[in-house]
Formats: sequence, structure tokens, C-alpha cells
Amino acid sequence: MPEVQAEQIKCVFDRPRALADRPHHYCPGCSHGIFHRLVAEMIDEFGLFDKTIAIVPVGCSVLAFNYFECDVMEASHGRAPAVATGIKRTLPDRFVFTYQGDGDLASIGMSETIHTAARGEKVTIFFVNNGIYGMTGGQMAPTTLEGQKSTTSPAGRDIALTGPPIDMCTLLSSLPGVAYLARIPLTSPKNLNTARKYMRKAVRAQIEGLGFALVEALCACPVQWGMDPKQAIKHIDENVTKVYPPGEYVDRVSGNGKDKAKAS
Amino acid sequence: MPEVQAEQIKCVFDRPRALADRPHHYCPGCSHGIFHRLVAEMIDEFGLFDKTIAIVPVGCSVLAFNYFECDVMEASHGRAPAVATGIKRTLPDRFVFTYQGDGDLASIGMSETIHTAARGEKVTIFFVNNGIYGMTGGQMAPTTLEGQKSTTSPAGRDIALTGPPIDMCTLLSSLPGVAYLARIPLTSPKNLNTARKYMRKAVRAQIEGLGFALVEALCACPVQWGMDPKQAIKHIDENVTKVYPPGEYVDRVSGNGKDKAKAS
Amino acid sequence: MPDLRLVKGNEAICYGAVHGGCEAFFGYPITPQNEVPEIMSWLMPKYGRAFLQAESEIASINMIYGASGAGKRAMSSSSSPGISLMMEGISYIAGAELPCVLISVQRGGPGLGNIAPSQSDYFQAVKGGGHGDYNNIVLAPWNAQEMYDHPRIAFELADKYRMPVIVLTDAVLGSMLEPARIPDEPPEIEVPGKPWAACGRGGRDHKNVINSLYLEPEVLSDHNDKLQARYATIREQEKKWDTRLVDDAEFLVAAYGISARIAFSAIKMARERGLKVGLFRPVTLWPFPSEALAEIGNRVNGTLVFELSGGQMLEDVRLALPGRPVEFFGKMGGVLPSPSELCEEIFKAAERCNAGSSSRTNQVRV
Amino acid sequence: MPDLRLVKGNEAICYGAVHGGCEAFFGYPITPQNEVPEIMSWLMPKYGRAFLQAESEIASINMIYGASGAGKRAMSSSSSPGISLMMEGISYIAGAELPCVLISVQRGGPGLGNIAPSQSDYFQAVKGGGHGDYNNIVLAPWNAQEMYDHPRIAFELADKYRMPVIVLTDAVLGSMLEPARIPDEPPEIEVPGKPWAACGRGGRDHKNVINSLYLEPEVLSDHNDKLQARYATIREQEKKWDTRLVDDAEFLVAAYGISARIAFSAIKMARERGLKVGLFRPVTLWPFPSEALAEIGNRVNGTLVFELSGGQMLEDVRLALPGRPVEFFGKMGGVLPSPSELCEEIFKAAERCNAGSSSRTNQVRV
Amino acid sequence: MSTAGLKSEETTMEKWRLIVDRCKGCGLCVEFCPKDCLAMSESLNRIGYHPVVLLKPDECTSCAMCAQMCPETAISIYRRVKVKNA
Amino acid sequence: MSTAGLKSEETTMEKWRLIVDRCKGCGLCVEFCPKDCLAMSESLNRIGYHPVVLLKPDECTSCAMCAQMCPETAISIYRRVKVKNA
Amino acid sequence: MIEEMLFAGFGGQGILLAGQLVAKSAMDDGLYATWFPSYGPEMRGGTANCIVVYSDDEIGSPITSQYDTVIVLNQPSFEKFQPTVKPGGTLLVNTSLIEINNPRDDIKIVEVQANRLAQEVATDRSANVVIVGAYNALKGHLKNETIAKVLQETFARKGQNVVDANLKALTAGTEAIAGVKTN
Amino acid sequence: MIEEMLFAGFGGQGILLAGQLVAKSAMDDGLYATWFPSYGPEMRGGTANCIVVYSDDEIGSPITSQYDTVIVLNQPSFEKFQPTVKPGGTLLVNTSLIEINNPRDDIKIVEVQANRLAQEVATDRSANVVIVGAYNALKGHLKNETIAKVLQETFARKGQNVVDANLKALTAGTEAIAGVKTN
Ligand SMILES: Cc1ncc(C[n+]2csc(CCOP(=O)(O)OP(=O)(O)O)c2C)c(N)n1
Ligand SMILES: Cc1ncc(C[n+]2csc(CCOP(=O)(O)OP(=O)(O)O)c2C)c(N)n1
Ligand code: SF4
Ligand code: SF4
Ligand code: SF4
Ligand code: SF4
Ligand code: SF4
Ligand code: SF4
Ligand SMILES: [Mg+2]
Ligand SMILES: [Mg+2]
Repeated sequence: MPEVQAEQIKCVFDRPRALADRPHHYCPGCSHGIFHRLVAEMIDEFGLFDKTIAIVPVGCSVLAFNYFECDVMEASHGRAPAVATGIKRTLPDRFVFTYQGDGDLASIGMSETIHTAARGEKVTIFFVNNGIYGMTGGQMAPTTLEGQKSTTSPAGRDIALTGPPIDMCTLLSSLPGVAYLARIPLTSPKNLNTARKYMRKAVRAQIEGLGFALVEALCACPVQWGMDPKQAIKHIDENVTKVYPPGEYVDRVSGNGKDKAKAS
Repeated sequence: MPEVQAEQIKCVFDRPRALADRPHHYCPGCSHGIFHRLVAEMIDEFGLFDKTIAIVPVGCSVLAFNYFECDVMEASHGRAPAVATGIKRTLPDRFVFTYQGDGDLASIGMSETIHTAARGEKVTIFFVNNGIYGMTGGQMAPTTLEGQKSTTSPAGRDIALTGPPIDMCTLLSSLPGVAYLARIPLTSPKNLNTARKYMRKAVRAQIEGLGFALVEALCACPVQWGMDPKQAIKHIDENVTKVYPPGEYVDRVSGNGKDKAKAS
Repeated sequence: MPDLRLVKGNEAICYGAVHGGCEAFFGYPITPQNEVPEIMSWLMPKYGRAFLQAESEIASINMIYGASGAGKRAMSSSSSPGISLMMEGISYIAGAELPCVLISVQRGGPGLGNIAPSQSDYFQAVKGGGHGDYNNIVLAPWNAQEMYDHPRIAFELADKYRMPVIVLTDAVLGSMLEPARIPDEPPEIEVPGKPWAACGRGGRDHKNVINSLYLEPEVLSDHNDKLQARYATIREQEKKWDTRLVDDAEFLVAAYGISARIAFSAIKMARERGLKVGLFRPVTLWPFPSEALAEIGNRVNGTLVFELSGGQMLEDVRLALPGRPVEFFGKMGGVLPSPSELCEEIFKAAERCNAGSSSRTNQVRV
Repeated sequence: MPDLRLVKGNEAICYGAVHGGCEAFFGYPITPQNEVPEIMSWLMPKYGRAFLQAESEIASINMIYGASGAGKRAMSSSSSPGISLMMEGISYIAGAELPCVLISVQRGGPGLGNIAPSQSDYFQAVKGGGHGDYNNIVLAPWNAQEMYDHPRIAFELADKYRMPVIVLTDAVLGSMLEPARIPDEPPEIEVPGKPWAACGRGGRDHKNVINSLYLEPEVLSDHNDKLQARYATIREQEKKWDTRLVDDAEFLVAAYGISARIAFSAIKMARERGLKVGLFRPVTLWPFPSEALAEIGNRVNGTLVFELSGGQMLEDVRLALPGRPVEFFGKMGGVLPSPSELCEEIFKAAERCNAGSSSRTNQVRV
Repeated sequence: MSTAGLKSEETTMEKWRLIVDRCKGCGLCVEFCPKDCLAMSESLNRIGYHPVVLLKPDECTSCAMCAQMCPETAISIYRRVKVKNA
Repeated sequence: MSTAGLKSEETTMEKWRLIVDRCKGCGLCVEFCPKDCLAMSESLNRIGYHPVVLLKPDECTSCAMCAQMCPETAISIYRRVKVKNA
Repeated sequence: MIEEMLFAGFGGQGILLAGQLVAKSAMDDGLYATWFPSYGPEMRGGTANCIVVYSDDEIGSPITSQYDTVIVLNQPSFEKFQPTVKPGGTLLVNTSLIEINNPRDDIKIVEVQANRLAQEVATDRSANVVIVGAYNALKGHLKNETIAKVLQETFARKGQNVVDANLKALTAGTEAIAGVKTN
Repeated sequence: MIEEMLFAGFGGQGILLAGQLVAKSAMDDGLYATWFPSYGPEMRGGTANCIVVYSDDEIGSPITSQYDTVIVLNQPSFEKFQPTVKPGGTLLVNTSLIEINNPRDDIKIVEVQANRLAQEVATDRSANVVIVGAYNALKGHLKNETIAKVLQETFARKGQNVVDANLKALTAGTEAIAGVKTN
């Protein structure tokens, strides 16, 4: 008997449930919005909506508590990992993640980042590296590229005075408490798929109790970079990824249990 | 004509000029005294007496301003590298070193340590790693060994709860601002000679403007370890060096200019 | 009634906290309160509660923020420099309306100072060392029993008003041994529900957000007004104080914590020498029991404020006794006057007040 | 006389600092003072002075400690949460008797609050948000000219008394443009020698030690006494204030900084409506010009304290005017009342004072 | 080539939907459409930006590349699928 | 085997000198003397410790191993050297 | 004389610059002047506004809640700030982007097609300067030459083209009020 | 009755424990009691002292500057604290380690060879307990059985040997004062 077929409209792409249906306050072309969605997709995908506590930073994503639909705490600048620790230690069965910018995580919050990683704290960090202080108006971050102009390095970052950019993935990769560590630019649909793959592992690292996990997203801040959104994306692919090689830096999550600690 | 010879008494070992001739407040067998002397020897050897500014920490060596005969500043707990930066940026031709314990440098001061290294700040750090908070009465440090008893890990350090010990040399070695990085236990006259060798390079790294330098001394804290001084020395050689392998981690000072980045 | 135990103040604090329902302790060593993290390191796990030695005081206070935001009774303990490092965190906790308990074991300052007893962090605790308009409830124990009782009371007040409560004590009370009645096991306690906690939605129809950001001035203004209204309620309802020998007093000493202990000895000496002195001891430093103090202070010939500081509570006493003669005696740097030394000062101060030579404004140190 | 320039307050601060001999700037971005590190990032190097964007406010204040200890004029700038993070460092600087200048551009609190103008960090600056008995000299500019002048004055006072000086301003004054007379190039200035600086012995017959540790209580006590004596000198010599329309005033408004600007407009409105109001503006918040205020406050019918806070300077005004009617009007969270709104409040307050219904203690918020 | 006058919340196409007043005109969707179906409007939307428009609906394959790259999640994508008629 | 009665600041030997009242009796010098020349005294010094004593002065080679390891720098070492008589 | 005014619009519309233009011109005309900005958390795209006060007497408050003149460049600003015009005051409306609903009748509402005029003589981006021209044509407190001089200084770094475009925009604004369109 | 006393010596001499012994015994005898320690920055080897107050009435200050009884175990403590004995008070001196110079004549100075006695009946380390025994034999405020019981509790964890040794040291101290040496 031939099957009777009919046509239906199926949704192939839509807003995840964990992402609020409201406008963002971000600038046009800002990667925060994309990364928000990816994070929200993880919450949906792993069924964590009711047991997630997000910790949002001080930075452009300071208002992210408006966008994530799970419970949220707003941390003081740089201290999100300590806040996450306080939660996870008292509610070990919850899914606890922080969402942090590079100023937040790699400058003022360096100590909390390192120590939380070193303790192997079972929390997940989604790290937005846009190489600049977006929120406060484009000052230099520790992650700003050599020669890059910013409002506090108007002639371009001089590494003789400020040192070279800090590569957080490399820095953290020596800590045995780290279960998963990866970096990916949010510059194409293909990379977003890789990002999802990495983020899944970073979620699993926590859920499976393996330890600390962090995914660094190389993000665009078109406004503070003085570029249009397309240029900004191109700049990441052409220049930023040279300084910050994407790939998995630590992987104690994958099946074989071994670390794969090499950037692609 | 046969030479006329006479006998004279020559001093082959004595207190360096930069070390004050007064009793220390340290416990019997505490390595601080030895490391103080080595540091003072460097000041003498390089003729830095009149241009050195030492920064001493909060920790058992909090009174080290009594022992170093150069100008000294007492930093708040963990912030010595920031203090050193403040000095070096305004007096770039001076020799600026910090002397810091492991609680000071690797716990509360982690951020200042990393950022100062990352900036390639031209300062030298002499790092006393005794794996414990000596001054406050033997609490756990980030450097305390797995299973080691302390007053805040009375059943022995449980790395499932606290993470494994932090290896500062390994952590710092990925930062390109670091010009010299080495670790040595202060456990024998031979090791003291190696220590001197390392410390000389750490001084040169600054004098020659190459960048940040740090020498980590594996030190004994007999009292807080609950050991007698001899046991403590043995414990370092037998157990501590397993977790913290001695050797040069970064060397951009030696003639060839290349890094030798491997622990022996 | 539980048996007496000879306990250190710092130890009593730990039992008081655990018996008061403390579910999470985060702290960093610093003299003179090291016994607190040390004891908590085994006492908390004994009851399945969270203990973690944080990497710094900043991490501690932010861990507390997390644990408290998640609905748990959380506490830290530190001493002067460590408490200073918590000022941003405390302000956030106040702003986000989170309950928490902080033990501040004061030592000599400013800067590194020393580890000797002091009361020079009164302003920091009472006026707000952090930024913004906020208050902490501040409790000042004076003996081992109160060192045990106050943490529990602190948790109750913190939960009731959703704000930080500081137990402000010092190196003497922390390291002194004294008998206190402490049960062997934690008593049953009731902890209020925390429907506001961000502990995972768990099917809740709305998300909970822990936050101190209110970008719109009008909204932040309303938020502040709400906090101020709460503070006003607390000022009405939660003032606590203690007095000794005030009924027939002709002169008054105002002191808190360890100073009140010394003062108590000194006023007994003074009474032996014929001067009828009473003791006013604020138990809550904020809210400061101004009215109770005024009631007594307005009928005696004068009041001597005694503190281990350059004169901090002094300002609150002056504010409570406008136009009345208020004298001050203080010691800094960890020096503790003996009761007899203080007794001499009481006589001198009383004399100045009686002679009318106590200037009513000369001590204004603003 | 230099030409007028239309400058932002934050910009004026930078020129004021550089022209005042600032040799080192360390800071971390935070709204609403970002122009300060931004301008300093090119202005300092232009004159061969040190600029470094620190990794945090804690690093900033400790870099200042180092640079100042080495004998240099060093400065940082921040806003509320960032200033809170500096409390330990400030206490160390005070304890080690180091001069330094700190710009505090207040914003809405507590916690993250917002970036709108506020005056809710008065207590922190004036009473001491850090631990221990210490004071900062606190200057409160009210226009762009003073934003330029105060950093220089601050450096002079800091060096003279070897202590921190805070320029306490706010988001309005920081981001407002206004004409100020600012020379194009730094004028010649004289900087006192600093024989105490730890800058390397350089043949000196003794070592210099920068330190705030005094383990022996007696020694720390002496050190504190020395500091207190210095503070007493400053209270005698350095109080500064400004008044408008006080000669014939029957009512007084006390306000500082931006509040005094709003008040100035409001009292002019009130005078148009027939009420003779004057303005008292403390220029130094510490030392607080109590006597000058009392001189006027005691002869008017009442004083209204107006602040962008829940009532902080209020306490110092009350201490200066014991027994006199003192009223309060405040706005928090970045809300700025308009001059006409404040004018209404002035009328209400004056009425209460005239009617004798202004309680002389009801505003005590301790 | 204009959404001017479009006052509705969404431009509803069968397979490609845009919440017009959420678009910030960044152009990333345009950039990443493999079929070059999209372009920027010349009009402003209610939040002051030039929103994107689906220029060539027929060529759109519902591949969702555009939606993936949209920071505002302003685009949603639908596909006509054959289903068994049970 | 005792320094009891030694009230002087230093025990002065030709090649091996100790500031007695600075010794904290940690025994590290004893441990590291390759010639086993040293031992702990049974008496207490003025700071309350049992100081070290040079038991076998003749066997001491002035190698300074002991002095190197002394945390107090309490030991100094001298050597008889032949010099040209100019 | 004291003039208290508000400029409001989208972040990208040059609102803050327009205010500065007026404040600087006032200063150069020998008046006291203040300018105070306020913007949302976004770097771009949000709303922005600034308050300008100028006076021949020392200025007290640089902020207020009722203005002699309010200049609005976009719809939300119109809605939000129409009520803040003092009775008898002036509301200058950029009718290129604003639809005037419920106009108050106790104030003077002046319509300027700022974007259109700007596009005509220069680019869209000069709408802010157009409206400054219109403003001064209306109020006349400031010298036109001073404004032109300040414009010149402000845009000098961007080249004479830009200066000229803005000078044209200024004139266009002035003339829009004068009702005299010459080109 | 109120007894204010000070114990002083080197850090390693068990000074703090001796004070605790007295305070605990006083508590167990139904008295109010306080104990307050003070030590230098060193972990070992520095000087240490503690103040003990016990009384049948609520205790005000747990610290004071003049004592009814001062117990010194080493020379520096003797020098430092002899002046702090109240006139008519008692100074208990460990003459195993202390040479008495310039003794005051307005106080009662009692010599006990605490280290020697301790070594005789137990080890050097029990000198602190010896002197507590001597103290109570002199003052008699506390019940000997209570002190013995507290000793028992205190050292129980270290084994009966240690307990016995300390009990012997206690007796040795008591007897040194009684002047009755029996073994
Ligand atoms: C203690 C403190 N210091 C400084 C700030 C100001 N501040 C807010 S966000 C930020 C940096 C933001 O940069 P980043 O973390 O990279 O986030 P982005 O805005 O780039 O997403 C700073 C310095 C603050 N809020 N608190
Ligand atoms: C802000 C602050 N926190 C805590 C302390 C207390 N404290 C003093 S030293 C120290 C740790 C010392 O350990 P380490 O640095 O390893 O030095 P060590 O004593 O072992 O040589 C601590 C926690 C302090 N003085 N200041
Ligand atoms: S400033 Fe940069 S990071 Fe912030 S919202 Fe704009 S584009 Fe995004
Ligand atoms: S406690 Fe440890 S580190 Fe401190 S002085 Fe004693 S042995 Fe040395
Ligand atoms: S779904 Fe694919 S083809 Fe269609 S518009 Fe988007 S990117 Fe282009
Ligand atoms: S990516 Fe999104 S915001 Fe950007 S133009 Fe396309 S639809 Fe608009
Ligand atoms: S100098 Fe050498 S041989 Fe002599 S005592 Fe010292 S270690 Fe022994
Ligand atoms: S090493 Fe030094 S302190 Fe230790 S026993 Fe020998 S001489 Fe004494
Ligand atoms: Mg960033
Ligand atoms: Mg240590």
C-alpha cells in the first residue's frame, strides 16, 4: 500500500526556550547575542532548564539576566567563578555556569578564574573573549592584540609596556583540575557547530563530575574595534585566531578519558 | 728566588653585607633564613646594595625588612608584585625584587603574580614555597601536598575537595613575558649553589631588561609540618620535589637567548 | 541547660554558627581568628555542611554571595585587612538583599598594624566601609556566651531582613577562654523559606534573579527607598543594649565588647572609691540604641565613651546625646588599659563634667 | 591668566593632576570616570610620566603604594565598587604614611547599582571604609575649575601630611562640560623632598623602610597617636568651605559638590519667593568645617542638609550643630532633584523649623 | 526592497521569518546567506536600524545559515516537509 | 660537649666561629658536616636553645657546608691560606 | 538671561555633539555654560540626551527637569520629553523621523525636517547641526559666527569637506526657520 | 574572691597550657574564669604569656596590668613581669632557669626548681604542671582533685603514661611548696 504523504511546516531554527524572547541591548553585530543563544541551546538540549543557575558578569553582558530564562545571579566584576563555587558547593546537583567577558575573567578576575580551575570546581565557564572592554568604552584588555588601538592604548597596544596578550586557554591548560578547555571563534555557521560540540563537552564535564570546564568564544565587538560587523568577523578569522589558536586544549571528557591537549 | 710564603686567616664564609647582623625571628630550621642569605648574597655580588628596593610580604617573612639592609617596602598580603610594578615603573633603573611566600604569591596574590609576569614586568621574585601558611599557624596553602595535614585540612588535603596543588612554575611558564623561571629545593649545600646559579639569572633578567623573573625555593617549615628540621629537609627531597620538579622552566637569559623550558 | 564548656571565643563562634544553621563557610586565614576556619574545617563536614578555604577574602565574600543567593545560610570570618577586602562584596550583598553573617575579629590598624585587640573597625562595620547607602546589622558580643549566641541571632536577623549581619568582636574575645553553655549537638532550628533564592527554577513559574543592578535612576532610587524603609524598621525593632549599675548612677561609661568588660571592672573600682558610675553597653552597634542611651545619658552628669580606637562609637554617642557632656578615652594599637587605669580616667572625666568644663563639642573629630 | 576651555570634569582632573606634578597614574576602567585613564594614557607619557592600566583596582592601589613609597606623586581614579576594592590598600597607605591622591567619582549604589550620579560614598571616604583609625583628607569640588584645581591641592596636602587625599566627586561633575581656566602646559611647581622614600639607598647611611607593621602594641599605639596628632593639626589648619548668600540668611542649606550646585539654584529660587536662604558648602569634607558651619548654623532658624544619599554628611552637620534643628532631604540611586523640587523642600523644612516641629533628634540614623 | 510600512511584529514568510523590530541591521545574515537571498532595507525600523529583507524567497533553501549568525535571534526558519499521513 | 658557661657572643675558633646566642639548635649544620665534626650542646643558650658545638676542630676542613645550611648565618668559616710575602 | 535646554535622540544621531556645539558657542560668547550627557548602557543604538544650560550669571544646577527649549530627534524622545518643556517654552521637533501626536498647546512646537534638510545639503549625519541652526534662528541668544567658528574647530580634523558640509547644514537649519529657502 | 594571675615563659614551655589548667579547674570548681593568651609573631621559641582570672563573681576585665600572682618560667619573663606583681602578691619563679636579680621586697617570691623537679618525676616538659601544683599549694583556691581531673582530661588523648607523668609533676609541685619530699 503506497504511503499517503502530506506536506507540513516544520521549524528548523528558532529561539531556544532558555533564551528570553525580548530584544538585546547589544550593539549591531555583537557576538554576545550569538553566544547567549548557544548557551541557551545547551540548557535546552541537556534538559537543564529547571536546575540551572547562571552567573552573569559585569561587562556588556551585565544585563544577561534578562536574557537567560533560568535562575540567574549577577556577580561583581570578575568574581563570577567564586560565586559559582559558593553555589556549587551548597547545591552540588545543580548545573552552574558563568558567562564572562575577557576583562572580567582575565583581568580583574584572574585569581578567581585560576583558583576555581585549580580546585577542579565542577562549574562551566562560557568565556567571551572580544579583546576589549566593551561596556566601559573600549579600553585595553589583557587580551587586546598587539598594536590594537583602544581608548587606553590610543597609539596601539605596545607590548613593551603592557606585555603581550594573555592566552587564557594556554595558561589554564597546565592545571590538573581542568577537565575541559577549548576555544572557538563565533565567525561562521560551521564554527558555531564546532562551538556547540565543545560546549556540550563543557556541560558534560560538570554533569559527569569531571571538573572545571571552560569554552572560550572569540567574539566580535564591532563598535569598540571601530569596524563594521562583517569586517569584525573577518578580523577574527584573519588576525585574532592567529594569536588565539582555536581548538581543544584539555579534554578529559571524551570517551577515551585521555587528555587531548593540543590546539588545532 | 724562592717565594717567601706566610700563612694568613682568610674568611671563606660569612654574612653578606646586605643581610643585617641580627637574630631572625624564624623557627629553628626554617628555610627563610637560608633564602634571605642567598638573596643578600645576590645584592652583594651584583653590587646592587645602593639601588635595590626589596618588597617583603605578609607571611612569616613579614619582618624581613629588619634583615635586608637595602631599602624595603612592606606590601599587603599578596600584592608585592603590584607594589614592585609601581616602583619599577617610576624608577626603572633600580633593582626591584619581591620576596614572597606561597600563600602570599599563589593564593591571595595569584592575580598580581600572573599579571606582573604577563606584563613582562622587569622585576625579580624570590618565591618561598613551603607548602603551608607558616605565619598564621599552618593552614593549607594552594601548594600543600595531597594528603598533607594542616590546621584547615586536619585529615590531610583532600584533592577531591580542594583540587591538586598548584605548580606555579608550570603555570607561569606559558606566559611570554617571563624571562626566567626556575625552581630549586634549599636542601643541601649543592642545591644552594644551584640556587645561586638560578638566582643570578633571575637578577640578570631584570638588569638586562629581559622581563619578569622568578626563582621558587622549595623550603622547609618544620614547625607547621610537625617535623624536625632534618626530617623536613628530607621530606622536601623525597616528596616535595616529586610534586614540584626542580629545574629551569624558562630561560631567556642564558647566552643563546633561546628558552630552555624543561624541568630537570 | 547544657553544661558549661571552657571555650575560646573563636571556638564559641563556630559552635554558635553551626548550631545557628550555618550551611556554608568560606574563609581565609588571618590572625586573630584562625581558629574559626580551623574548627570549621572539620565541624562543618561533620554535619554535612560546606566548608572551603577560599583563596582570598574577596573570593570568600563572593562565595558567600553565591551560597546565600542559592538560599543557604552562609558565613565568613576575618580580621581587619581581610574585612577591608570584602567591602565591595558586602556592598553587593547589601544591594542584592542577601542574608549573610560575617565575623569581624578586629585587630590593630591601620594597614598591617598588628594582631593585638582593637576596636578601630567600628566605622567600617557601622557606617559602611563599602560604597552606597547600606547598613549592616552589627552585633557586639562581650563574653564567650554571646560569642556563641550571636552567630545564631545573626543568622536569624540576616534571614529576617535579607541583609548582612556583622558580629564585631576583637582579638581578646576571640582568643580568650571562658565558660559558656553550649549544647553538644546542634539544636533543632527553624529556617524561613527563601522563595527568592536562585537555586534552579525546579518548575517555578518565574525565574529568580539575584542582582544589585538597577540601571534606571528611578528604579535604583525605589530600591534604595525600600532598603531605607527596612533599615528604619530595624531601627525601631532591633536595638539591643545592656546596662550595669545604672539605676543610681551619677556618671556613665558607654562601651561595647571587650571595652565594656574592662569598663565593668573599672566602674566597680570607681564605686568602691565612692563614685556612682553605671555602664551602658550597646549590644547592637547598628542599629545604635540611641534612645536607651539618651534615657540614661540625659540624667547623669556626663558620659565617658571608652573604646579601643581613636573615637568612633563616640560619634554615635554624641549624636544620641546632643548638648550633653560626652568625654572620650581611647587606646589604639592593641594597648589595653587596665581597669585601674580606666578608673582614673573615669574620675578625671567625671570631674570635668561636674566642673562644667567638659566642652560639649570639643571632641568632634569630623 | 590662561584661556577658558570647555572641559569635562574628568578631563579637568587629568590636567589638574599632571599640572599638579603627578608622576605616576595607575587605574582601571569604570564608568563614570573612564575619561580619566583614557586621557592619562596619552597625557602622562607626553610628559615622560608613568601610566599603566592596572589589572584591577587592587593592583592600582598597590602600585600607587609602590610608586608613592618610592617618592613619586602617584594617583588613581575610580568609582564606587572600584573604590571599595581599594579599602585595604588605602588603610595600608595611611598606616605607612604615604602621600597619594585618589579620585572617587561616585555613582549609584550599593552593589553594582548604576552609573548615575550619587553621593553615597561619603562615609567611606570621610569616616574610613578601611580598617583602623585613619583619616583621608577629602576634597569636594563643585565645578570644572575645582575639578582642575583640586588634584594639585590634593598632591600638596598629601605630601605635606604624608597621607591619602581623596577628591570626592560624582558622575555629574565627572561627565559635565564646563569652562575652566587651564594652562596649556604644566606650570612650574615645587615638590618637597622625600628623604623617607624607599628609592634605593644610593649611599644613604640608613635604609628607608615603608611599613605599616608595628607588632608591639605600645609601638603601634605611639604610631597611632602620631597619626592622630597629625589629624588634629589638619583639623586646625586645613578646613575649607564656601558660602553663598549667608549674610542675611534666615535658613541654611548645607550641601557639597553637585548637590551644592543644585542647592545654589534652589536658594536663588527660594529668595525670589521671599525666603532668605543661604548656602554652606564644605570644600573639605574631612576635616569637616564644623566651626564655620556652626557659626552660621547657630544663627539661622534651621539647616537643611541636601545630599544625593540617604543621609551621610548629615551626621557631621548634626555633630557640628548639636541641639539645633537640622533637616534632611536626600535622593538616592542617581535621581537628581531639580532646583525647583529642592526649593519646595527648603520651604517645607524651613516651615518645620520655624514651627519648632523639627525634631532635633529624629533624623539620627545611627 | 523595503519593509517600509511594515508595522507588524514579524515579516511572515513561509520558511523565513523575521521579527523586524528586533533586527539591528548588522548584515551578518546577508553576509552568510549562501544563496544571496537577503539584503538590507533602506527604511528604518522602530528601533532605528535598517532591517534585513528576504529579497529572493524562492531561492531560500531554509538552510538557516542566516538565522545562526543573527545575534538577535531575529530570524526563524521553517521547512516544508513531507510527513506520513498516519 | 657543652658550651655551658660560654657567655661570650661568639665561640671563637680559628676556622669555625659561631655566634652562640644566635644558634637555634636546628641541627642542620650537624647534619650536613661531611666530617661529622659538630654536635648539639646539652646546655641552653640565652635564647633558650641547645646550640651546636664544634666537637672535632682538627677534622674540620673549613668546607663551610655547615655554615651554608645554617638558617641563622650563625657560623662563619675561615681558612689558613699561604700568601706570598710581598 | 538663563537658557536651560535638552537635546534628545538615538545614540548615533549626534545629539551629544549638538549640545556641545551650543555650550561651546555660549562660552565663546562670554557666557557661563554647562553640558551634561546621559545615555543608556548600550554603546550604540540606545537613546542619548544631554542638558545644556547657559547664562550670563554663574550657573547653579547643570541639570533640571523643565526646559526652556527641548530638541528631539527621534520618536521615543518626543514622547518622553514633550512634557518637560516649560509652559511657554519651545519644542523643536525633527519631523523627518517624528510623528507629532498629542501636541501640547501651552508650548511652541517647531517642526524641522532635519534629516531631509541635512541630506539635501550634506549627509543624513548632519541633522544634528541642522537643528542647532534652527534652534539659534529661533532663540537668537548666540552669535551665528560663533557657532560657525566652533563648527569649524570641531570638524577641522575631519577635513574642510566635512566642515563645509556642516556649515551648510547650519545654514539650512537657520533658513528653515527664517522660512527663506534660497537654494 | 578574685584572683588575677599571669603565666610567662618561652613559647615551648607549656605556659598557655598551665594557664588553661588553672582556668578550667576554676570553672569546674564553680567559679567564673577567663584565660587570655599573648605571644610574639614567631611560631616557636618566642616568649608567651597568658592571663588567668577567676572569681566567685562575674568577671569584668579578663586582662589587667597588676596581678595577685605571677608565674615566670624563664629569665626574660622574670625581668619583664616582676614589676607587675601587686604589692603583697606572689611571684612564683622557676629557678631551674631563672637567676633572681634585684628581687622586690614588697612581694612574696617563691622559688621552685620546676624543670629539675619535672625531670625527676617525669620529663622536662612537665615543668609547667609542676609549677601549677606549686601555685595551688601556695594559694589553695582550687581543689587539688579538680586540677588532677582536668589534667587527666587534658592528657587523656596522649595516653595514660603522659597523664601519670603529669599527675606526678603536679604532686611534685605541691610537695615542693609543702616542703615534704616523699620519694
Ligand atoms: C570593580 C569594578 N571595576 C570596574 C568596573 C567597570 N567595568 C564594568 S565592565 C568592565 C569591563 C568589561 O569588559 P569585558 O569583561 O571584556 O566585557 P565586555 O564588555 O567586553 O563584554 C569594567 C572594567 C566595575 N563595574 N567594577
Ligand atoms: C588580607 C590578609 N589576609 C590574610 C592575612 C593573614 N596572613 C598573614 S600571613 C598569611 C599566609 C602566610 O603564608 P605564606 O605566604 O605561605 O608565608 P609563610 O608564612 O609560609 O612564609 C596569611 C593568610 C593578612 N595578613 N592579610
Ligand atoms: S560594546 Fe562591544 S561587546 Fe559591548 S555590546 Fe557593543 S559590540 Fe557588544
Ligand atoms: S612557621 Fe614555618 S615558615 Fe614560619 S618561621 Fe616557623 S618554620 Fe619558618
Ligand atoms: S535560510 Fe539559508 S538560504 Fe534562506 S535566507 Fe537564510 S541563509 Fe539564505
Ligand atoms: S543578522 Fe539579525 S540583526 Fe543582523 S541584519 Fe540579519 S536579522 Fe538583522
Ligand atoms: S666547615 Fe665543613 S668540616 Fe668544618 S664543621 Fe663545617 S661542615 Fe664540618
Ligand atoms: S644550623 Fe645554625 S642554627 Fe642550626 S644548629 Fe647549626 S648553628 Fe645552630
Ligand atoms: Mg571584552
Ligand atoms: Mg608558606
